[in-house]
Amino acid sequence: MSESATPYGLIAEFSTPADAMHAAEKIRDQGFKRWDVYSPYPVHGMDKAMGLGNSKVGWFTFIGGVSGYTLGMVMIWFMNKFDYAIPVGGKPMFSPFSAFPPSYELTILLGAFGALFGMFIMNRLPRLHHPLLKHARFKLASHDRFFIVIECHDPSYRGDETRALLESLGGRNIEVVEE
Amino acid sequence: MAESANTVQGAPMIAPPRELERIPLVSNRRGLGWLSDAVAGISEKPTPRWWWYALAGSVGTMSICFAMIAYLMSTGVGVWGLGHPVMWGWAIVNFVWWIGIGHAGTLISAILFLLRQRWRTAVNRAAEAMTIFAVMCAGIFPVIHVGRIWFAWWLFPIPNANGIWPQFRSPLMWDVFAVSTYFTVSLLFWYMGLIPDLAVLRDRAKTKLRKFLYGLFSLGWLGANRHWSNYEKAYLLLAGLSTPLVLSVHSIVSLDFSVSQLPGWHTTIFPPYFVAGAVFSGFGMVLTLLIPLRKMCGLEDVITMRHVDLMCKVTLATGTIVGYAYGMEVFIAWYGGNPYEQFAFWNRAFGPYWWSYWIMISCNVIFPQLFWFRKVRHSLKVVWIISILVNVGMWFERFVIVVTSLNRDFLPANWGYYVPTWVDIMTYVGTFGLFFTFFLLFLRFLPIVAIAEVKGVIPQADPHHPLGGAKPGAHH
Amino acid sequence: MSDIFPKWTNRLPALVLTGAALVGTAAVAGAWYYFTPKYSRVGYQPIQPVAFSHNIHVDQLGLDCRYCHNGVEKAWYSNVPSSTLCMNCHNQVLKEDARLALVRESAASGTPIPWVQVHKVPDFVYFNHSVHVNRGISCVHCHGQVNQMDEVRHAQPLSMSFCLECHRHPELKIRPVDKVYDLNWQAESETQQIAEGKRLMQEWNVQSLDNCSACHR
Amino acid sequence: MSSPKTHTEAPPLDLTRWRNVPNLLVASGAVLALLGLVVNPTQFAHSWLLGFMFCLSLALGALFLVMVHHLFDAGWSVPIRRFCEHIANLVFPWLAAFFVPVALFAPKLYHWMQVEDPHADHALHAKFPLFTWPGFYLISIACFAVWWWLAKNLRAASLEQDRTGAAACTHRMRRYAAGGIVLFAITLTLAAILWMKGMMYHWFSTMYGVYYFAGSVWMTLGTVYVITMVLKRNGTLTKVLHEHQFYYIGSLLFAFTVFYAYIHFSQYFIIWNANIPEETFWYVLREKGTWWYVGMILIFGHFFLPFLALLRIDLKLTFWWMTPICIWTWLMHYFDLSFNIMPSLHPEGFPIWWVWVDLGCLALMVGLLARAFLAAFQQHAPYPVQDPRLCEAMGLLAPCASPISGGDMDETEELADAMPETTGGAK
Repeated sequence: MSESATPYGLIAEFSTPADAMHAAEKIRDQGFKRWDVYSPYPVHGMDKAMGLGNSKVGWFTFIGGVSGYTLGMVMIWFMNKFDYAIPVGGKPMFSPFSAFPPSYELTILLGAFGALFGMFIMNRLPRLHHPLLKHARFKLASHDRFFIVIECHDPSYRGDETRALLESLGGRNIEVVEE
Repeated sequence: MAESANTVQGAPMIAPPRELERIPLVSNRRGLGWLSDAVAGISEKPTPRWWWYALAGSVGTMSICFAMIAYLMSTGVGVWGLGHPVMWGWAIVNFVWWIGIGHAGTLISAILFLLRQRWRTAVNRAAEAMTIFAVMCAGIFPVIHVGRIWFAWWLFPIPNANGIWPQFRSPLMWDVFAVSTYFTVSLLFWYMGLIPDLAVLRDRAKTKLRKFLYGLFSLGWLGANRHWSNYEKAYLLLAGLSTPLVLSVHSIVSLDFSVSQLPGWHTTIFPPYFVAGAVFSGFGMVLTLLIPLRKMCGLEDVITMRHVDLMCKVTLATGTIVGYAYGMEVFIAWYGGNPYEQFAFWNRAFGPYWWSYWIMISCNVIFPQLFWFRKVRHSLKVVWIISILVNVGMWFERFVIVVTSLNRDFLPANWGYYVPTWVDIMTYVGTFGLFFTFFLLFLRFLPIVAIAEVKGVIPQADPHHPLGGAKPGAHH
Repeated sequence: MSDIFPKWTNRLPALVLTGAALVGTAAVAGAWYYFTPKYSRVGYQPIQPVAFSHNIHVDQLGLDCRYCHNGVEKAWYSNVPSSTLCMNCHNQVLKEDARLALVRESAASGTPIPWVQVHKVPDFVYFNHSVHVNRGISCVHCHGQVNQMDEVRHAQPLSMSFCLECHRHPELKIRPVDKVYDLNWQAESETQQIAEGKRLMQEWNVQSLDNCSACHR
Repeated sequence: MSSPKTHTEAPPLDLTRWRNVPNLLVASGAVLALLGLVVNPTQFAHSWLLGFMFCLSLALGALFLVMVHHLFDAGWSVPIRRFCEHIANLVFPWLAAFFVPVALFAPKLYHWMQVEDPHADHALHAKFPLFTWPGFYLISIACFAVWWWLAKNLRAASLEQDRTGAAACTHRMRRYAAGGIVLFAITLTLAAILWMKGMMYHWFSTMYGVYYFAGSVWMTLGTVYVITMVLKRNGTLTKVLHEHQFYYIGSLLFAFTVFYAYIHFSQYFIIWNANIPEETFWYVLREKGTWWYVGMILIFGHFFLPFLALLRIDLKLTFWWMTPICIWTWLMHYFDLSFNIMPSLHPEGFPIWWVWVDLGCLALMVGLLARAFLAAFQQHAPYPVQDPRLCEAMGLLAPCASPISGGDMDETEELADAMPETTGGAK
């Protein structure tokens, strides 16, 4: 880490999920926007403590699912009735019944793509390089520790004042993480 | 804590007596850090010797599979025992069997998630891996049975020189969509679950190569709560999508048989019966794999006797449902009064393949009934033996359905007796090599227990629990 | 702690996606073009044991197709003539020519000339020449302008979609029976071809067959 | 789960206004049913069977819920178990009594009883001796005996636990449930075949028992939701109920919405695709006349509508949203049973002119059952007061005191300032 590096944010460490959650509630109430809680597993109730709304990933899935079903039905209608009708077994060329199983599978397939890639898009992943990954103690975030990081870009960020806030909330090992 | 609050909101509060106490999901009071150490340690410690022996054996067996496929491709499907009147033999039996095995993984990862069964966390990763590898083994058979394998891509709705499209009224086309979707979605689900755990391995990595590979595949996961929020939503959605998917896959496989008019195949209970059978055989395989695994990898505190006990109960329930379906088939064959149907079922039980029918009945319906007894569920040896019997029984179920329905046609002149050739047998044996090769690689290089998920279900994880740091009285 | 990825790696997803899209498109387009008979069959032009030129025999000398392929109107199979048929003329014409040595030898010994087969339909396709030529489908539609070829060349893909193209719209190809062997013949205009084709279909009761058992029986 | 949302703030529901509803139902139902009996006995028999099968659905569904509660060692469903036990116990003597008209009018309902020479009709001959008078009545009696035995013993053990709180009662109930679930599957299948499928005895489907089961449990779950909600709002169960009971009942309702659709779609689809006349006639009949519209109502009303309505998690906890859906399940299950029963009498279409007889019979039975249920409910504790799983159901699990143990990278010693419980006194 060079001396001239620009600061990224202020990191504070917590030992228990409850401490991190109480701290998050306070930080939320202070009106911070660009900050996050880092934990080894999803902490139940943390979304509320951070003031996060419902995740938008569902919309990606919904659009994926609807387009999958439509694609399936239209494809089968086009292939087996419109473009090249094959008479088999006395069955109608197109029936919503026999077209249902493949369309159903496509609904699920594209819905699943929507869920996974929607999650990636919402989370801006993959992102292999990140200032936090260079921070020595941050590796504990995947182990048993809870961290709160307030970014310097946050409009409410006030250097020492913010540090004092984190300290008062029980954060330890408070440090500045550099870009 | 319980004694301090004998009444809550005016209602009497009784702590359960000792015999009815819930056993903790992670025993020996293990904590967050211990879980990382225990699970990640498996892939960090030097490779145990047994792993090399097992891998050598599996790769050897797998090469048999590829040799058999090469022989089949170069010579033709005549090397199999198929022939008039049994035109569907081991290939379809093995396909249905392997794909059924996969169903337990999805049941654990998706359905039990939706049902808020928190014990799933200890076993879901290994079970999902089993699903993926089993579906790979399953996928081999329909592809190679088409004869001219290089044209297998015609199964997909891609424009080709023939100017013709796949015929979507055929259940075999539905299979193509169901199985390929199943494989893709299972893989996505599995990988998404792996991301936070790969980040654990990345953060613990000592060598540059490990840092690079785990870093690459964990995609820069930080464990930020904003990420977890989207992640959990996506996980829920994938679970919600996988549940109807897993039901549909084996239902569609069952439609291969039941939409036909053949006595013994055409029966309306097939879809739920196949799904129950698939879950049944899948749990058989999960138990077969996990009972030795928990010991070899030192995971007895994570995959506890409670988990084994619960999986035995699922096996018992699905086995009994399968038994109900067998009963209904025979009953309706009698009730319907169709002489062909009646003959088909008589032939199953007392015809030339009577032995396969009775193996099926005893392994699938009778032996699992032992799981009613707690003593049996808590004896690992007995559970393990029954789990293998379940696998055997379910293989014979498919054999019974396929072969006994075909070997006696409507005219005695069309009767025959099907015998597999050595190529049939060795191809099937070879798929075990494929399965175990992948499974061993998985054991060695990936976190075999969902670390983040198990962390989430221990008492320390709950911020409202004293162990999670909550102050008494501060209730949310 | 994984700081081994430099900052530029954050652009990787975009790069990988773009790359994958390009490679994917190229692969699909390539397979679509190179793996179909339009590429893999058309243009096949083996060296034949005897340098027989259709151009000389048909266009210059005016032989009718049926002089040599005399079974085409009567059988499912359009035969390759035996070498004795060649000798009908060549025992007079170019009787000492070195290029015809193999023909003479074959005619004398009865061993057929090892012609290399150019056009081939798969085993599971039933194709009947007589049905086609007697109902106004010309040789040229499947074999191209053989009358202009010195060495026979695979001119059309003969894939299933190629067959289907005509089976779905026979009126675009069907012609009067006396023009079937006139490989240079063309209707005066497209509208006339269609009108005439429709009339002939009506007259001969030609159906537009594209069910499976029309060809796979 | 955090504490319940808002509903507790409202004043307790006053149910006194509704106390006469069962009596009104009985009175009006009796008048209509009697009138129906006089005007058209055959119609009365069918309407009665329809009402009977509807009420039976509820009792068997409740019995099933009680048994799976024990089999799965569930915790959350303790508070709702008691009233389910009461509903299951309606099977005897009440539903058994309601079966008497079915038994008396059986020849009008089941055409096979009127076939002169049963051995001349192959479909009937094949079913010998099941489809004979003794076979019919003996199996009917056996079904009621099994249900009665199960429901009675399960409730008896549960009531005993109210007094003693003994874990032995839990084990006893589990044993009844274990054997009971097998007997239940067999008897329910036989009942569905004998009393409903037997109306068109030429037809057969291996799925039929599961089909009746799926619809029954679906409707029962809707009913259970309503009852739980009422008992929460009038204060009876307020202190033991939590948010998650409503969530789980709603989820199960959703699951059974899908399960029923899956079962019915599979049955229809397999028959449709195989296209064998001896099976298709059953559905062909149901695609003619106004039955077609009933079929459409089932597709959209029994599946799509509740499916979409129950998709969102938060709405499963919203009473004003769930109440109409639960009431809708009654309507749809009624249509479903009508779709099964009535075409044998009215092949031309849904008998809209005779709906008053249906409703009369149904009202009479429901009124009597409601009275019986309320009497039983008031006689005993409203929930299993001494059940060992009760505190778990209330979301008040006694936490096990275990330390956060160490590992290579564990730095939990730093928790020195934490409470002694946190470290379990280990360090």
